[in-house]
Amino acid sequence: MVPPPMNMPVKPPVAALDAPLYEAAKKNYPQSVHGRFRTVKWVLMAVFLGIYYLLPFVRWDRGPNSPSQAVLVDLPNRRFYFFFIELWPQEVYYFTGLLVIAAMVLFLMNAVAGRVWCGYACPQTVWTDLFYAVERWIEGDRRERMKKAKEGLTARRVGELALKHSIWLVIAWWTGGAWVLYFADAPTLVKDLATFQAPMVAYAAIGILTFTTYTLAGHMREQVCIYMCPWPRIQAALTDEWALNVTYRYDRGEPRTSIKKAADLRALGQKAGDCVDCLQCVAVCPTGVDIRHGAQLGCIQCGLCIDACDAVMAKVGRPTGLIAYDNDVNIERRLAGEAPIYRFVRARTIIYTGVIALVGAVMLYTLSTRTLIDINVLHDRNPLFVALSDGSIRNAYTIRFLNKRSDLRTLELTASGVPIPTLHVIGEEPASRTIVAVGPDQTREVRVLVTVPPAARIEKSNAITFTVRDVDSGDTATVGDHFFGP
Amino acid sequence: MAKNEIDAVTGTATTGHEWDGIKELNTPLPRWWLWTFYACCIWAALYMVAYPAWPLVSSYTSGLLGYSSRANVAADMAALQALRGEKAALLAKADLADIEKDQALLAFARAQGRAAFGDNCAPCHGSGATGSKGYPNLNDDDWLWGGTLDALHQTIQYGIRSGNAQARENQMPAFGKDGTLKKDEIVQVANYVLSLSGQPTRQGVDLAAGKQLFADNCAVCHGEDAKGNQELGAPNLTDRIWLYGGDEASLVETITNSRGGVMPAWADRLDPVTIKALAVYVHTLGGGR
Amino acid sequence: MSLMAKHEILEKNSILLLIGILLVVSIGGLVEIAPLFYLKSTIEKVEGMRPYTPLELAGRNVYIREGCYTCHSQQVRPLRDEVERYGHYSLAAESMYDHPFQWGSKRTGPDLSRVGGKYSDEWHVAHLKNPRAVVPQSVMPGYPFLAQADLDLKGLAAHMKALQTVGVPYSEEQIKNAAKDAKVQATLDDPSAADLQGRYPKSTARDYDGNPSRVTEMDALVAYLQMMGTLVDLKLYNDKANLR
Amino acid sequence: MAQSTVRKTMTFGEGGLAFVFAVTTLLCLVGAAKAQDAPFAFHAYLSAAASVAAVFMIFRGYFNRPAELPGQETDDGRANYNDAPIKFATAAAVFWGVAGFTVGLWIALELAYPVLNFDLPFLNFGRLRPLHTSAVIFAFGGNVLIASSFYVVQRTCRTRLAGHMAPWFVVLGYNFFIVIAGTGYLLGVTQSKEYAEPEWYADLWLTIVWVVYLLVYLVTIIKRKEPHIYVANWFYLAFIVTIAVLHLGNNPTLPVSVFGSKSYIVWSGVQDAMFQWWYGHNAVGFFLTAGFLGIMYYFVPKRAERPVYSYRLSIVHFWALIFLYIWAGPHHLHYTSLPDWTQTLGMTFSIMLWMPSWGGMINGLMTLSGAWDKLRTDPVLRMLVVSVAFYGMSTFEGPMMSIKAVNSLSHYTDWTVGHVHSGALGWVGFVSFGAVYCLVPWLWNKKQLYSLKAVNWHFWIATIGIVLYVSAMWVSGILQGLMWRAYTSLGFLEYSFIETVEAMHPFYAIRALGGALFVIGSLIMAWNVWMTVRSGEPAPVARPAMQPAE
Repeated sequence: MVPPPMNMPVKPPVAALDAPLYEAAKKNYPQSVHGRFRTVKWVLMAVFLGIYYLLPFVRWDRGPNSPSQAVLVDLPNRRFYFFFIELWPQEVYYFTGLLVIAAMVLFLMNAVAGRVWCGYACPQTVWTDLFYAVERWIEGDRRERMKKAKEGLTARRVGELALKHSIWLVIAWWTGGAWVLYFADAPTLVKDLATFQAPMVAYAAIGILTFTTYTLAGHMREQVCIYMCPWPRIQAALTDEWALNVTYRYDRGEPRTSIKKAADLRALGQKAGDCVDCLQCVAVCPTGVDIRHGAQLGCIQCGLCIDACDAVMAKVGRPTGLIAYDNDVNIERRLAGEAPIYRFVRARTIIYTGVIALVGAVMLYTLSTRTLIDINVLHDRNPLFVALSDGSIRNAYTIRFLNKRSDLRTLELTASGVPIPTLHVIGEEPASRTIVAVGPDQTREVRVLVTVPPAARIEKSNAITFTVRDVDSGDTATVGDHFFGP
Repeated sequence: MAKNEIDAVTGTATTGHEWDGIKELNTPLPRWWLWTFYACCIWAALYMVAYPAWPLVSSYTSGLLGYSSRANVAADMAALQALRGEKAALLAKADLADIEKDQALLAFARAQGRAAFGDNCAPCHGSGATGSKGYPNLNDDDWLWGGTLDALHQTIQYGIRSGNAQARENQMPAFGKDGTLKKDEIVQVANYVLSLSGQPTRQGVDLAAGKQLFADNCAVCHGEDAKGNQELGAPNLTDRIWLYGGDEASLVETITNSRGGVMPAWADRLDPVTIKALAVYVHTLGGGR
Repeated sequence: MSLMAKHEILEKNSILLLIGILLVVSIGGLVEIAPLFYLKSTIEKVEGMRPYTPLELAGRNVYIREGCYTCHSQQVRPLRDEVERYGHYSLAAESMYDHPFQWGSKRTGPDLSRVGGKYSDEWHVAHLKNPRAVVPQSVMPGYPFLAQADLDLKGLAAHMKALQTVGVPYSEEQIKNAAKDAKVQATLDDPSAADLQGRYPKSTARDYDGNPSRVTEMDALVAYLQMMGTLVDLKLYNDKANLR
Repeated sequence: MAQSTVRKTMTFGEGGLAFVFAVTTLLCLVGAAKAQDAPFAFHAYLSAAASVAAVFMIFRGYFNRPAELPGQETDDGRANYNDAPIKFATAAAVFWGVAGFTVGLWIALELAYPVLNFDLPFLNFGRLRPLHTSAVIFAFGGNVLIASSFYVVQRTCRTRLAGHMAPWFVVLGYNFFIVIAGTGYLLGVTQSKEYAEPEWYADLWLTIVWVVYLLVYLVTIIKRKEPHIYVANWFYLAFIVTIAVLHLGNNPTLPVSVFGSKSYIVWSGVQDAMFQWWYGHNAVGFFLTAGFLGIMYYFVPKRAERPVYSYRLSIVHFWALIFLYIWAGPHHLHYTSLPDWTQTLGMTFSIMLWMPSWGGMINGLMTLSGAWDKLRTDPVLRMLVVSVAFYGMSTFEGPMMSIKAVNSLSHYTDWTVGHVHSGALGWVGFVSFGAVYCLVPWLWNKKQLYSLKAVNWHFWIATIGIVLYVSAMWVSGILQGLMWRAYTSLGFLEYSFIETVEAMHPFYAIRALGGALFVIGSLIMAWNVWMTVRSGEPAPVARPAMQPAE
């Protein structure tokens, strides 16, 4: 592959040993831009932030005994609610499925369009974009901001800075505030927060998130992507030559010339590159890279340079798309005079989609057939069995019923596997009654004595099966254990 | 001397050294990196001031907050006890017979009972309440003084031969020691008792004589049918559950010298709620009677 | 940066670099470990702690040999749920005769530091032979071979001698009677049980593995398990005096 | 060369070592005869056999070599590198890697399906887990470290490895230690000190081997031709020295008998715990971190053909890292009977360790600036880069888990296991694979690997394996931690322990699946390495020696 040309301005060389210990971060002043991808980014930002900030207030009716918040992580009661789904702690293996799906979706995005996650959907990008918008609104566009940064502090400047940081802090604070709303009934918590009735931990969480949002989106910005986030490295290792990346089509752009010179050259029938070296692509880049250097660590594939370049191309009367989502294969092909091809259906994307579909299907299936009734059993460890006065043998168990429905259920317990078992649920009278009521969305633990008559021949250890049946709906659940004899 | 070249890609100078083709740039540290490092160090220093941290010659710096993980857990447990205290109040008020009908109260009473049993009763009755020689198994259905909740409550409160005025009292006569029965008569009675629970008896022992002796001397407490009497704490002799052993030697020993275990009166040592909880716990071990 | 320039001295002299590394890596260990040997507050004052009986020691060695520590901790942390689940939090004094310690680092199975006396011998034996015979959901390996392996009684004295050398207060009398004590402890109603209890308070003599004819590794392991966490008299222990 | 003028004589080293091994053979036979237990007898016989083999090899080496010992330089004036022991260690690393991962898979399956223990002593989880950890850390990782350190120190010092037989002694002696340790675990010979399980005689042997290792390394550096010591060597040196210190501190034991395998450590209880985790955490810090950072500092810039990102960052993070790491041990003992003050130190130093660790990550990743496009074409570089990314993730997670509040939830659960494996599979595993893939063609003088495509497959399969493994363990760890501390509204514990065990089952199955993928990846590597050595295309010319810097 022909390496992309390098003609970046060389920084003044850092002398070996007398340079400062650390380097102040190079500040970026991305310029505002209009165009297709910018619009997409605005829309996505509105959608993501809208979801994030408003979702806790969406209500979902689950009946009188359950919370009516659509998405709720109920830590004290260890329940997770997501619209029609309600998960108990034993069921968090669904999250493993979610994690695998999330990883696969990320991989799939990567196979199709590189770091498109980074460019459009990553919270770091979304919030940084928002913070830049605030900055631009207050301090003006790129040129003005660069000029102001060089000038000293005037009263007006101090005012601007104060305003900018205040707005940033407000956004950051609101971000933290929205976070905690996912962990309690949102309207109530808002009221509590406002009246200082909320628990300390809520304030602490808001404080921490305010700080991190303000620091990460307001100050760290692209450094998070370049130095701290593992995804760009892993992404780069996982990608292939077919993935669409924001690409400077140097086959078309080089050699760079001024508009006038290019016109002259073309008039003579000679080749002139379309790149007019206007540096607009660099000016709008939120991470401050020059896309014309090819694939690099800093590029988050947000496409803003495409918008900037397209605008320039339109102005100078050249076709747009000098910078575009494209892949390396096509540059090679164009250089060789072949037509570009795009391949989205390849082994890689098929496998990712397949895994996503498979894990998703398994999860959907298990969710839809999830039993809303369950039973756990624990055999007494001391004593293992008791011989009664008439010679019958008794074993004691602690049995727990789980009612995952939001209404009271009446359950009947039976045992099988040993001869003529008599069950006695402690606390239920008469002793022969094995009907147990379990409250809505609750568990109930009972002590159960199982007695086998003296005449029955039993082994030292016998398999026993407990079955619980919902008297009304007929749902059942079973669990196996052992019954011990002398 | 090493010469510092400028790296074309980054524009940064190298240190001028080279090892097997590897050079080093002399890029300054990223500022955020250094600052975050400093911030971690400052945080650590503050934490070390606030919490126990540095060893000294004979002690250690205990920290401004006076933190101790052991004190913390004690406080947590106290908070838990306070929470349970509300339940304990309900338990105190509840009628003994009603506790098992309320699942919350039952669970609470059992949990508290289990803890109290482990501390107070397990040394004799065993951690699983299975008992041992002289200490009855509390899991089975054979009760000397009654296995109902009330009976259990009574026994736990005042004990057996504990010296408490309301204690369970009985005394089986030492038929051999005080000369009521002769040695061979004792053997006859013992073998008759063996036969009651279907156990093999010694060859050549006159069981009829044993039966007569039983009727004359024992039936008054143990009953004509030898099924015992819980009013008097007289055990059932027809089942296979024995407190001091059901073989001939043990029975002869029992008839000759009598037995009389002691259980303390817990009312003197435990609060009424705990005793209630204990009664419920023991009652639910085997379902009581 | 002149400091960076000074680094050149280390970069050019391997011995200085080596010494520098040694100095730098020594500090942390010295500050953290040395005080544990001299600070009195490190090990609490307790009543009832004694060295292991020969049988318990043999059981402990089986426990180590089979790698029980890879799944079971012996350390109740001072956290509410652990104190509730397992009992009083572990004290440093409770492992002061442990060479090596067995606090563990993973709980694939439950903590065992206070398992002593909680379950019956019978349960332990059944459970060790086939865990799923008593606890169907268990993932523990079965150890039926322990019940078949005779315990090496004669070698126990040498083990105690070695432990005595590294600081466990075994008396000469205890070492002399090692084999006998182990046999007695694994036997029900042995007449010399009182001697054993004289040498090792709170020890109990009984047939742990349900096989009176032999003293097996199962006897030893169950004896060890049934002793665990029962030695220190926690009623006499002063929680408040030992906060640290 | 005028070798005809030199009379061939045995060197003092050859003669002396042959004599020492002859004596050792006799001693081992005496040990076997008087052995107090079967494993000890087995190990004594094994050692006797190994000593005989050593004598034999010394003589064979003597008879096969020319009269003159190999020179420091080749005819054309380049350093005459000693690569034979490195080849052995590299091959051993691949073998032990596959073996160690397979045992890991087996025990993962045992946790999901306990019937696989087969009620046999030598197959039960408790004995196989130390076998797994030692095989991957010490056998696989150790051989990678020895191989790469010997390779790197020669190249970056432009000099031949010190000693005639000493490098072979280190490599073979170390692998013999592995055999003794591994067979010991199966036979139930263990000190039960995690990651330091081998018994006293294996420890003594390792001490000897390690001291020779240090000497070989140090003397090679001393006779270097480069004025400066390269940063990779700082890390290797810190690794070798500190591991020696840790080994001695954690292993002073008193054998019950010099003819028996069992010993008792002189430390007890809380002090022993502190020593153990001072050792245990720094086995991570110096074996699995410093040593492998040494690998990174050579192989990443070499493979990317880019200069190291920042010299001064390497100075700052090197000293900060080795100073701070030593303190972090007590975070393994949060909320135990270790005094609170020690726990505070462990936690605060772990937090301070975050940035120094990331210094290594930054230096590794930023070295790729300007070579980023190579990632798309070079799967070996890909492995190296992903390993550094995992290093960054694990060294963020580690300090987080050292915070007491987090630790109270995570400790004793699978979260720890997940954390360790994201570091072990992701960082140590991948950086080792990357180094092996670089080393094999270089050592055997091949143009390139037999199949780069196979490397790609290895990379992908192993990556998916890690994703499955780590996500399963995270969720299960947090789940189990939450279930343990769950209370009912009445204020009683909600779950019995066994219910939490039951809830772990699906995760254990997923974890085993992830492990299986990782094993498959390593098998592909073994095949690829084998084919490269056997039928790889030879390199056109010997790799040119680099020009001196001045």
